[in-house]
Order: sequence, then structure tokens, then C-alpha cells
Amino acid sequence: MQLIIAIIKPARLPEVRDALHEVGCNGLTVTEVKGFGQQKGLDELYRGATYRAEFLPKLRLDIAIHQEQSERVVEAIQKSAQTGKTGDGKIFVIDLAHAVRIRTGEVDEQAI
Amino acid sequence: MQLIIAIIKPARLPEVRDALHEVGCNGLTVTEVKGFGQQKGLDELYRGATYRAEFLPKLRLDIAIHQEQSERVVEAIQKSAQTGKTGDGKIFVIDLAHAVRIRTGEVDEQAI
Amino acid sequence: MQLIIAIIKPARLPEVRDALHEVGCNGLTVTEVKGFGQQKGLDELYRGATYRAEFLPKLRLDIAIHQEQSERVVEAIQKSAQTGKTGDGKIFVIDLAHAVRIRTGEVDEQAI
Amino acid sequence: MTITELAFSLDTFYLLMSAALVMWMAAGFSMLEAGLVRSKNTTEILVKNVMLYAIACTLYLLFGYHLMYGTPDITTHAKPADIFFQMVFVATAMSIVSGAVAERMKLSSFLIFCVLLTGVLYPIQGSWSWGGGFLNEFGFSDFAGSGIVHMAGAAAALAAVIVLGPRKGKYRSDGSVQAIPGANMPLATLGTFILWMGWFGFNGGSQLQLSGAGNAEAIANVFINTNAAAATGAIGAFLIVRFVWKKADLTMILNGALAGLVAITAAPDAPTPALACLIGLVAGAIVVLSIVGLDRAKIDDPVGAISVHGVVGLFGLLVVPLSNSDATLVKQLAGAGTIFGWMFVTSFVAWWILKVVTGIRVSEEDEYRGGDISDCGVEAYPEFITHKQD
Amino acid sequence: MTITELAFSLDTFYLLMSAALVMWMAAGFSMLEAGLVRSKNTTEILVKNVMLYAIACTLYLLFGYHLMYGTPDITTHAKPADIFFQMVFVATAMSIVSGAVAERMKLSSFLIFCVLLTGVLYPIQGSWSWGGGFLNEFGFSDFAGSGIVHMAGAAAALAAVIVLGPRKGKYRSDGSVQAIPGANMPLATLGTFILWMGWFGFNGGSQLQLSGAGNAEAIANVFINTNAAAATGAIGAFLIVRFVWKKADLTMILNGALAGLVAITAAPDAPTPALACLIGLVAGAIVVLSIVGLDRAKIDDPVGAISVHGVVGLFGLLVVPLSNSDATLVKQLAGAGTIFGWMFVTSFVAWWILKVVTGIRVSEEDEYRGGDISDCGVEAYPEFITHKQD
Amino acid sequence: MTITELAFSLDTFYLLMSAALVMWMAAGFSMLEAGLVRSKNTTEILVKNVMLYAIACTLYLLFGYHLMYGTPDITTHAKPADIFFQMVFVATAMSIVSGAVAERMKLSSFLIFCVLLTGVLYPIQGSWSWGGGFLNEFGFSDFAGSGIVHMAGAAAALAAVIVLGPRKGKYRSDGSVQAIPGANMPLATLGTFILWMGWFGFNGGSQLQLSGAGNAEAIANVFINTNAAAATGAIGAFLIVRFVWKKADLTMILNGALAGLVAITAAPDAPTPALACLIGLVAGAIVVLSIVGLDRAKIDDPVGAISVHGVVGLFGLLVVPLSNSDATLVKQLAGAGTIFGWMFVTSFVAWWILKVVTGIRVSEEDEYRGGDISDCGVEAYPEFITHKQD
Ligand SMILES: Nc1ncnc2c1ncn2[C@@H]1O[C@H](COP(=O)(O)OP(=O)(O)O)[C@@H](O)[C@H]1O
Ligand SMILES: Nc1ncnc2c1ncn2[C@@H]1O[C@H](COP(=O)(O)OP(=O)(O)O)[C@@H](O)[C@H]1O
Ligand SMILES: Nc1ncnc2c1ncn2[C@@H]1O[C@H](COP(=O)(O)OP(=O)(O)O)[C@@H](O)[C@H]1O
Repeated sequence: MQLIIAIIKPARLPEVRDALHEVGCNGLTVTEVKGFGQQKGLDELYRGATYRAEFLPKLRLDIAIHQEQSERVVEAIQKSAQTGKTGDGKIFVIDLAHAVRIRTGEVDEQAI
Repeated sequence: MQLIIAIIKPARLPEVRDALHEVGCNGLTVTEVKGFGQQKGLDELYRGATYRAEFLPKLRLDIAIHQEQSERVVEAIQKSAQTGKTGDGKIFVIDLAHAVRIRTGEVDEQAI
Repeated sequence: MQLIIAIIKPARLPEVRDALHEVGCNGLTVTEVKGFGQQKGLDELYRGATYRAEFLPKLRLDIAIHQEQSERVVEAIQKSAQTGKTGDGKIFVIDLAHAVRIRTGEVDEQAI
Repeated sequence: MTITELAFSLDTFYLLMSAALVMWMAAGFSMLEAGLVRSKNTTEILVKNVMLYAIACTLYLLFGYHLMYGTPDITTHAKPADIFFQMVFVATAMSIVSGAVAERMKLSSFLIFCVLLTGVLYPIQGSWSWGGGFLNEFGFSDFAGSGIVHMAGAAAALAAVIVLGPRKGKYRSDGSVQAIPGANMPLATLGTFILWMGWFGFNGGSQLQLSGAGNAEAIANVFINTNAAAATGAIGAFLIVRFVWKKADLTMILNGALAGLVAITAAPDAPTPALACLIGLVAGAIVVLSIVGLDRAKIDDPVGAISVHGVVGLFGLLVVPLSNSDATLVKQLAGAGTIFGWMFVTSFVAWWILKVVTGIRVSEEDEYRGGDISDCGVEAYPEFITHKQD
Repeated sequence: MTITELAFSLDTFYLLMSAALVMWMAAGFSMLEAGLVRSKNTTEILVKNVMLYAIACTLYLLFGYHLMYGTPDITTHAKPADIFFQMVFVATAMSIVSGAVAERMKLSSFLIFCVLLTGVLYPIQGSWSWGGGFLNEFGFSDFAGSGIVHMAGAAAALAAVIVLGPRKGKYRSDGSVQAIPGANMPLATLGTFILWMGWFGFNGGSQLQLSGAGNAEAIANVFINTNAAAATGAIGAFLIVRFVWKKADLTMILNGALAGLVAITAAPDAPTPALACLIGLVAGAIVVLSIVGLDRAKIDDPVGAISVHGVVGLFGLLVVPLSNSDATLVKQLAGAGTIFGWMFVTSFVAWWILKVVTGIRVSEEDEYRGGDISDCGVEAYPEFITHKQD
Repeated sequence: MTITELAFSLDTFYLLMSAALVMWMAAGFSMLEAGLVRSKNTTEILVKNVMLYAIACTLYLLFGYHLMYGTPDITTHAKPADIFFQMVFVATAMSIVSGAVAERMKLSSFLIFCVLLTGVLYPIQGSWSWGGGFLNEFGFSDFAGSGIVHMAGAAAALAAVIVLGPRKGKYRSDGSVQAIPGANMPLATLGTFILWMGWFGFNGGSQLQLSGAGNAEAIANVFINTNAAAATGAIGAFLIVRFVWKKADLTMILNGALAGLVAITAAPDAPTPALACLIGLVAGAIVVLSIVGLDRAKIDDPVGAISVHGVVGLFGLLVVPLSNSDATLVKQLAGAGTIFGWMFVTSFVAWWILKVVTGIRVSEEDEYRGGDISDCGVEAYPEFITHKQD
């Protein structure tokens, strides 16, 4: 089992969700985060002074999957989240030691 | 050392916290997240048009623990977070390579 | 590759960011979280009744880095985030199995 | 044009402007209550406030005014102006209830009770004093309604809260009080300022006639005393919270200002400015103690309505003899007791019947999720993330 | 001092207070619209509302009044009071447009159209009836502007929405309607209460003279009927949403109250209170159906302005004969058609030219990011995290 | 009833309504300032605004009025109406201070200064002109208080800001200005509209008598000019921000409208509408430049109070000769200098003593956490997650 962490642009969420759906992945957890990287923040203006919003809004998706799906899911996310402009985000994959479904107590492969 | 990631229903936080306390786990980090899974969102209504809040509010708990506690802690969370209805959430366990307490610089087992 | 998860006091973000910059780490993702640990919450007062804000605001930084940088980055964070008072936070390090840059599709070491 | 005709025009205008200011108080109650509940119940409290004003106006216009005043012969101003002015008062009484039962009362039961209070209970009670009934003849004195409007509304609110019970989580298993902060302090402050402004219409209009030097002097006194009592009410509350709890609790200060307003309402024309200041100051102190006391007694009133309008309304009635030599403590007590008894008992019975027949409390799950989603379909701030739990 | 002079003073004051109340409606429209758009477009809608009021006042003062009324000979009150009162009406008409085109219209194009409407289109149209022109002679009757102000504004708004198109994401590819909830319900409610209050000036001031018993009676009638129609408008909308959708949709109730106000505006002095209640009730029901209907027809109007002011404005004109025996359905229809035709056609052409010359719609990316960042440089609630996507 | 008696009633009512509108400005300042500070200091600024109004009213009622006017012989209206009207002015002056020192001033020191300003400093200064003192005899002309109220408050605010220093983080180590956006734009807009509306009472009431055709004409002029200057003030600020920074900065536009209001206040009765428009337009431009300029000079004024009320207040005084042939530039300058000197020097000394004795600035940690938690015990929006850091 693996945990995929994807940092994406908020605007791409619908596309990513649809793509995940297609590869048979139906559960995910979304967190609103702020990202900092090569993409430069927007200059905003307030009372004659500019200020930069350095941290840009991103969404973090956490998706637990079976090992064998991993490649397909990562590819699905990468394709659907891509706009080609700086700031598109990253995908990180981590090995999961264990998983449990709280409702039923099922574990590992069954839990996802 | 392991890192436990638990996605739970917000309403169960007090119970989970108490259960963690009982098994001797006194530190945790909470994130407000939105979850998507088998549980269906609520239909809301606005000006005659319904809209579905597809992503449901959940809490994500991150808890670093010693390896040997792992099983007990996971069980404590699973029991206390359970309502038996769809959407109760998941528990994921990840191996930790390293840990540091920022205040003192203590590392690994000492840091948790 | 590793993923560093640092829980810090919100007020220290500028210092930590500068320290990361110095050790050559230019990307990170920030999440607003609530922490619970040895540090006690503040008592607030409302209409004659006190209430404790048990969960304290913290920031969680996720930083993906090359293995060989790991030690330096952890040290940089620990130093810059430290105030010496309870509640300074923790740093956790996890092994990354895989990484992808969404914009270009580059993987692993290239992606970070 | 004759001078009488011009006076008629002026008096009509004066009453209409006063009534418009009292109507504005509906917005004040809405904002105050919307600021003091949690965000998950905000849309619902707004719906209640808009609907109660709408229902109160409609029922009082069609039935209540007649029940309270019969067909009075009014010559100094246009009769619709009189009806309009009296009409907005009944909404005030009902607004007091909505605050006290916030965050747990079913919308439908609330609106049914609203029909009852504004169409029947209040007009009957009002007829006893302002309608020229027995309380009036007995010598009970209540210039603009510390008792007839405010304490009356608070009595209905108290009955409601007793039948309804406290919000889930308000009292811990060990009996201690859990603070449940309201979601939006600027709204609560705005609401208070709106009420403060509207009160100039409430008290100022209650002289009912402006033309003639005596009337004008009286109204000017009413304005200055009303403002003075509100100001010192805020100061009184501030002093207490600052010295007892070391914190300048905004919501208590706001309640203090409102307490000053309620207290002066029974006789805003008569006191000297210094006495008005004193009445306000004491009212501001009383309201803080009353809110804390009621909380300890497990009477859960999210906005402090029972303390502000009920406890302080009674206080206002009892200090009338200080400035009005026709009033006596005994008459005031008797009047207050009559009004309270009528409103409390009838309301209690009504709430109890409603509870048995339709239920008056939302389900536990709906209380947890909040009335906005369950009753109204949309949250008050749908875009903002709020702490669901802490 | 003579009695005429005193009456002059009183009438001037009456008009000035009425005008101040109408000015206050600018705040009402601002808050209503700021509450009903998404937070990312809130600063922008506030800018539009402040600027449109500023531009409307300035242009009407310098040109529009003269265009509409020439140089009338006013003896019962000070002429600047008359100008001020008429001036705030034009801002109301323009406010209607800002709500309907919210969240996608370019600020610059909006302000250019504002100059046109307030400086030319509205005054010309107004001169036909209130300026003593052909509609007045024809016997078209519109006491305070259900048609001349509200439907006129709505006609311009409708033209704008047709040329502009709906907000991105409002209609799904399968043709179904996507609800886009506004960000701040307390603001929308406050806005409605402000408008409700301001309407007493809008309708009450339109009698134009207070002195004299007949005038005072008429104005008192206007106040009570205006309030009654608003109250029953809210009730009408509430009943429909409660029974059709089982939810007490706050924004529909608010629109219902406003619909009651718009409907009664064509003849607030004449109906009995019971008839005013009925007119309001029907208006509240109509507005809900109209909003849902326009939505199905893909006329995207975020705040419901076209339904509230246009559809219900027409309804208000058509029920005038019920209470005013001089008016006939035919004359009302003819008047309504003339006003609508003029405003719709001229506005449509103007919007179309603007679209071709400068563009009237923000870029797709700016629409996604919201007007606050792209046009104004600062978000409305820069500190609050909002759901950018759900 | 005699005609004099009726005029007395009318004039009393006119003053009371005007005063109620000025009282309403307290809500306006509260909302404006609550919108322009960060959310962590919102409850605290609300406490300050409520308390300053309460203290100002109480002290001026008990001492200040007497100090400023002695025991004047008033025959045209009821004396309490006069006291009430003058009383709300002093609160305005103090409100100006609260905005400028926001986000870092200790609550207790602020309230102590409030006692001093409203009980002593302002009344003494006011007695020189409106109290019939030497500035009045000298021929200094200030109809409704561009200088006596607004610039006076701004002088005290300037002294405070100099003694207090800027907010932490406002100026970067390289000397550049860090923008610190306010948390709630709709509140700031609402506050501005409230002030705009209240200003009709502020300026309109300052004629002090309505009866008589001349008075009525003057008051009507005051209303139309006040509105015109505010409107063009907004336009002036808009044009500058739009052309210089390409963004329609809402807060600058709001400050522009307020600047127009402050500028016209020195002589709102005399100018033609066109001149009033011009004065407003220039004031709107000045205020933008002044805000940017003061910011560069490291005078940190979160709401722009010193620019709006001080710089533009002075401008207003200096353009009086354009419409009032009795006034001269020299006399205006002398009057402005006297008022500014008195208020600035006494305030500076007072702040300095307060700084030494009790401290006037919150601790660095409290400034970081915000006044809401440290001084008030509850946050303004306790449920909303806000960016603690960015
Ligand atoms: N080393 C990193 N660790 C964690 N998150 C990162 C890292 N680098 C980038 N990110 C996240 O990815 C987002 C996009 O990265 P950025 O460098 O701006 O563009 P791109 O991915 O197109 O090169 C950032 O906003 C941040 O949230
Ligand atoms: N594969 C997954 N990866 C990450 N989070 C998941 C996954 N599946 C479910 N979740 C999280 O768990 C929550 C509950 O899951 P759901 O399928 O609705 O119910 P249940 O766990 O009872 O089967 C979801 O809202 C989501 O936050
Ligand atoms: N076991 C843990 N797992 C996850 N997060 C933890 C754990 N212990 C502490 N934390 C996080 O670290 C923060 C600081 O911890 P705390 O015990 O208060 O102080 P210190 O780190 O100085 O000992 C907490 O608020 C919490 O967010």
C-alpha cells in the first residue's frame, strides 16, 4: 500500500477528481495548503503600498492506494493536474505500513 | 517510530482525544480537511437550485509514536472514532525515519 | 529522497523560511494546523465564563528534499524555529518512495 | 392652512419618523443575535428575525391593534401613523424571545408562537395599561415599555428557555459553564448601535405628540436621558468586567448599553441627566451580574436577552418613583407582577403544548450540524472554513 | 413668521429627511449585493456601488435634473431639497444594474454605462411622466416609481445580462443550474433591512408635501402600506420556499420583502392595509417563481434584481387600478411598455457597443480569480481562508 | 397653540433628528475602523469605539457643555436638544483618534486620554469659536467643524501616533512600506455609508434653526452640498488610484468620500453645487496623496484618519473664503493654527505623560497576538481560521 500526496492548483480539483474516478480510485482527503516554490506570488495593492502574497493557495490531496495501482494513479494525477505553467505542483509517494477502516475495523488492502 | 494519520469525523475528536490520553499518548497535531469517499455529501438548497457539498468536513490527526505503542494506539483510535455509519474514516500508519523536538534538539525516541 | 514534516510556531515562519533558503531549499508547502502537547492553551474569557483554547495554532511545513540534504535541512529548521519555550514543535522525517513534478513530468531527484 | 392642521402634519411626521426608527430596531436585533450565535446557526437566526418582524407587523395590523386599543379617536395625528408606531413595538417584544432560544429552537414552533404572542398575548396585556385598562387606572406607570414591551418579551423568553433547556454542551457534566463565543463581534456591535439609534424613536415617539412647547421639552429630555443611560450602562458593565475579570468583554459592554436603554425606558422624560446617568450605570452593573447568575442557574440565554430586557426591565419599572411622584413602588411592583405573571404563564403553557404536540427542539444531530443546513439549506458564510470542533 | 413660512420649513425638512433615507438605500444595495456574491468579488461590487452612487449624484445634479424637470417653479419647499430627493432616486435605478451583472462585468464598462444611464437615459424617461411629459398626460400612474425607477433599472439590467452572458460555471453542460451561494448572509439581511427602512423615504417622500391634513394622512398611509407589503412579501416568499423546497431559504425571503416593497411603490397611498397585505403577499410569491424561472431561462442574475425590480415592478404597475380609480390596466400597460421599451432598447444598444469597443466582460482568468484581486488589488476578507474550490 | 410654539416644536425636533444622525456616526466610525484593522485587533477597536462614545457623552453632558457654552439662553428650541446635539460632536472628535492609534495602543491609556479630550481639551477649544470666544470675535469661520471637530481630533491623533510609533512590521528594515490590509472590506464600506448619512445631521443640524424660509433654504443647500462633496470626493480618489496604480483601491475611495465630507463641513451652506463638487473632487485627490505621503514619513495611521480629518480639515477651512466673503485666508489660517496648536501640544504632553507613567503601548507579544485576546478575552471572529502569518 502507498500514500500519494499531491500538491495541485485549486482550479484543477474537478479534473483531478474525474481522472481519479476513471482509474477506479474513489476515496481521497483534501487539505487547503499554501505553497511556496518557483512560482512567484501576485502583487496586491493596498493604500498605495504593494505587498506580495508569497504563499500561494494550493490543495493537497492524500490518497491511499494499493501498490499495483500506484503508477496509474500518479500518472492520472499528473496528466489531469497539469496546466504547463509554473506552480502546477508535485506528487510524492510514501509507503504505507498499515491501514484501517474505522467503521468496520478492516485492515490493510481491505481498508482502502 | 511511526506516524499515525487518522481521518475522523469532527464530532468524534473529544472521544478520540480521551482514548489517546488513556493509552499514554499526549501529543498530536490536528488539521481540518475535507473528505471524499463512499459517504455521500449533503444536498443543500440555494435559491431553488440544489447543490451538493461533495467534500465533507473531516479532521486529520497526525500522531508520532514509538513502534511498540503502535498497535494499541491504532486500536484506541479505531474504537473511539467509530460511529458505525459510513464516513467514519481511515487510519494510515507510516514508518518514521527520524524525529526531532525543536525546543531541546532531542532526537528520535526522546523527541516524541 | 525524504519528506520532512515540521510542526512550528506560526510566528517563526519568516525565520524558518530564511534558514531554508540559506541551505538551498526553495520549495515548501504550509498547512495551518492545531497542536496539542505539553504546552497549555490560553484561557479566554467570554461573558464571565472562561474557556480554554486547548488546541494551539501551529504551522506544518512539508518539505521534500534529497537524502543527502536531510541532516542540514533538519538542523536549519530546528535552529530557526526554536524559541526555547514549550510548544516549539517537532520535526518528523519520512522516506519518499517516489516524486513527480506535475508541470514537466520529471521524476524523483529531478522533481524536487 | 390653519395652525392646527400644520401641527397635525408635524405630529404625524414625528410619529412616522419615530416608528421608522423603531422598525430599524428589527435590523438591530437581527445583527446582534447573528453576531452572538455560532456561525452554524446564523442564517437560521436571521430567518427567524425577518419572519418575526413580518408576522408581528401583519398580525398586529390586522388584529392586534384593534384588540389593544379598540377604535380610539385620534385627533392630533393621522391614525395610520399611530397604528404603525404601535405595530413596531410588538416586533420588539418578539425579538427578545428569538435571542434567548437561539441555536436550538425549531423554526416552525418559533413562528407558531410568534403568531400567538404578537396576535393575542401582547395586545391583551398591552390593553391593560396603554389601552386604558385596569393597570392604567391603578396608576401603574411605564412611559415607553420597560415592562409592557421589554419585560413582557423577556417573560415569554424565560418560559421558552425553561421548557426548551440549554444548548448541548453549554453545561459540562461537572456543572461548570462552557463559554460558547458568538461568531461575529462586529455584527453584534453594529446591532447594538442600531438598537441604540432606534431607541430614540422608541422612547422619543412615546410622548406621542410633539407640537406644543411642553411636548417638545419632554421629547428633548427623553432623547438626552435615553442616550445618557445607554452611555453609562456601557460604562457600568465595563467597570465590572474590567475589575472582576480583568478583560474588557465586548459583549458585556454591549449588553450594558442595552440595559441602560431598557432601564430608562420606563420614565425617560422625567429624570435629570444626572439621575439618568445613575440609572444607566446601575443597570449596566446589574445586567452583568444577572447574566452570570442566570448562567450559573443553567438558564441558557445565548444573547443575554432575559437579563437585559427582563431583569433590567423590572429594575427600570421600580426606579420610576425616583423621578415621577405619581408612581409608587407598590403600584410598580403590582404592575410588573401582573405583566410578568400573564406573559410567563400563558407562554409557558403555550410552549409546553407546542413541545408535546409538535416538539420545539431540533434533533440532536441537527443541533450539532446547526440550523443553517437543516432548516435553511445554506450556511451563513458558506465559503469560510470554520472550526467545527475545538 | 407666517404659517406659510413654517409650512415651507416643515415641508423642506420632510423632503430632506426622506432623501437622506433614500440615500441610505445606497448602503442597502451595497450590503445586499456584497452578501450575495462570492467573497472573491466582494470588494469589486462594493467599489461599483460606491462609485455608481457618486457618479449618479454628480451627473444628475449637474445635468440630469435639468433634463428631467427643466426649471420648475417650486414654492412649497426649498428647491435644493427637491433636487436632492430626485437625485437619490436615480442612484437606486443604477443599483439594480450592479447586482444583476455582478461577478463578471468589467468595472470600467460598468462605470461608463453608469454615466449614460444616470446622465441621459433615466432623466429622459423620467421626464415623460414625473417631468410632466406625455406619459403623465396619457394618465399613466406610478406614485413613487415601481416602473419609472425599479422596472426601468431592471430593463437596463436585463439588457446587460443578455449581452454579458452568465457567470462561468453557473449552468452545467447538461443544462442544469448550479447554485452559487453568496458569501455572507448577515450582510444580505442587513442590506435588506436598510432598503426596507430607506423605502419609507422613497415612498413616503414621494407625496412631496407634508403640510395639510390630507397630505399627512396620505403619508401615514404610505408608511403603513409600505411596511405591510414588505412584511407580507417576506411571508409570501417564505410560504412558497417552505412548501416547495422544505427549506427556509433566507435569500428568497429577503427578495420577497423587497418584492413587496417594489410592488406597493406604484400606489402606496391608496390601498387599504388589507389590500396592501395582499399585494405584498402575491409579490413575494411571484418573485420566487420569477427567480427560478429566469434561472431556468439561463438569465443569470446573482441577486435576483431583474425579478425583484422588473417582474414585480410591472406587477406593481398593473395592480394600481385596484386602488386608484383613475388608473386603467390599459394605460398602465402602455406606460410600462413605453418605459421598458426605451430602457431596454437603448441599454441593449449601449451595452452592445461597449462590448464591441472595449469589451464588457473580465477575462476568464480574472473571473476565476475574482474581481477583487484583478480590479481592486485587495480581497474583501484578506485574512480569512476561503474555499477556492468545492 | 401659537405659531412660535409650533416653530419651537419643529426646531427641537429638527435638532433631535440631526443629533440622532450624528450619534449614528459612532456606529460608522466603529464599522470603518473594525473593517480596516486586522481581525486580531477587531474586538479591541470595537470596545474602544463603544467606550469612547459612552465616555464622551457622559463627560460632555456633566461637564463639557457647561465649559464650552456656559449657560446659554436658548429660546428657539428645547435646551436638552441643544446639549444632545453638541454632545455627539465631541464623540466624533475622539473617534478620529481611535482609528489612528489602532492595533497598538493600550486600552486603558486610550480611555484615560478620552476622558481628558472630551471633558477638557475639546470643550475649551470649542468655547473659543462656537462658545462665542476670541476666535469667533476674530472672524474665524467654521460652519460645522472642519477645524473645530475634525482637524482638532486629527491633531490629537497625530500627537498620539508620534508618541506611540508605528505598528510592528509596518516599515521594513530597508525603509519601505509594508501594506497591512484590513480584514473586512464590507464593514469599512458600511461604516463609510453610515458616516455619509450621519453627516446630513452633522452639517444639516449645524444651522441650528429650521423655521423660517431662509433657514430652510440654507439647510437644503447644506444637504445637497454635503452629498455632492462626498460624491465627488469618491470620484477624485478613484481617478487618482485608477490612473496612478491601475487598481480601484476601495479603501482609498472610501477615504475620498469622507474627505469630501470633511472639506465641505467648514461651509456647506454657501457654495453653489458646482463649487461643492469641485471642493469634494480636490479633497478626494488630496487625501490619497496625503495618505501615501504620511506613510512615507512613517506616520502609521491604519485608517487614514489624520489625512481625512486633519489635512483635509485644514483644506476645508482654507477654501471657506471662496464662498463666504466674510472669511479671509488669513483669519482662517490663524484659526486653524490656534486650534491645531492647542490640540496638538496639549495632547502631545498628555500622551507623553501617559507614556512615562503607565505606558501607552501594548507589549510586543500582545501586539503580535492582537488586542482581542490580550485585552478583551475573545476574538472578533472566533470561529474563522485566519492567516496568522503570511
Ligand atoms: N521541495 C518541496 N517540498 C514540498 N512542496 C514543494 C516543494 N517544492 C514545491 N512544492 C510545492 O509545489 C508547489 C509548486 O511548486 P513550484 O516550484 O512553484 O512550481 P513547479 O512545480 O511548476 O516547478 C509549491 O507551491 C509547493 O506547494
Ligand atoms: N483511499 C483513500 N485515501 C485517502 N483518504 C481516504 C480514502 N478513502 C477514504 N478516505 C477518507 O476517509 C473518509 C471516509 O471514507 P468513506 O469511504 O466515506 O467511509 P468509510 O471509511 O466509512 O468507508 C473520507 O471522507 C476520506 O477523507
Ligand atoms: N506525538 C506527537 N505527534 C504529532 N505531533 C505532536 C506530537 N507531540 C507534539 N506534537 C506537535 O508539536 C507541538 C508542540 O509540542 P509540545 O509538547 O506542546 O511542546 P514541545 O515540543 O516543546 O515539547 C504540538 O502542539 C503538536 O502540534
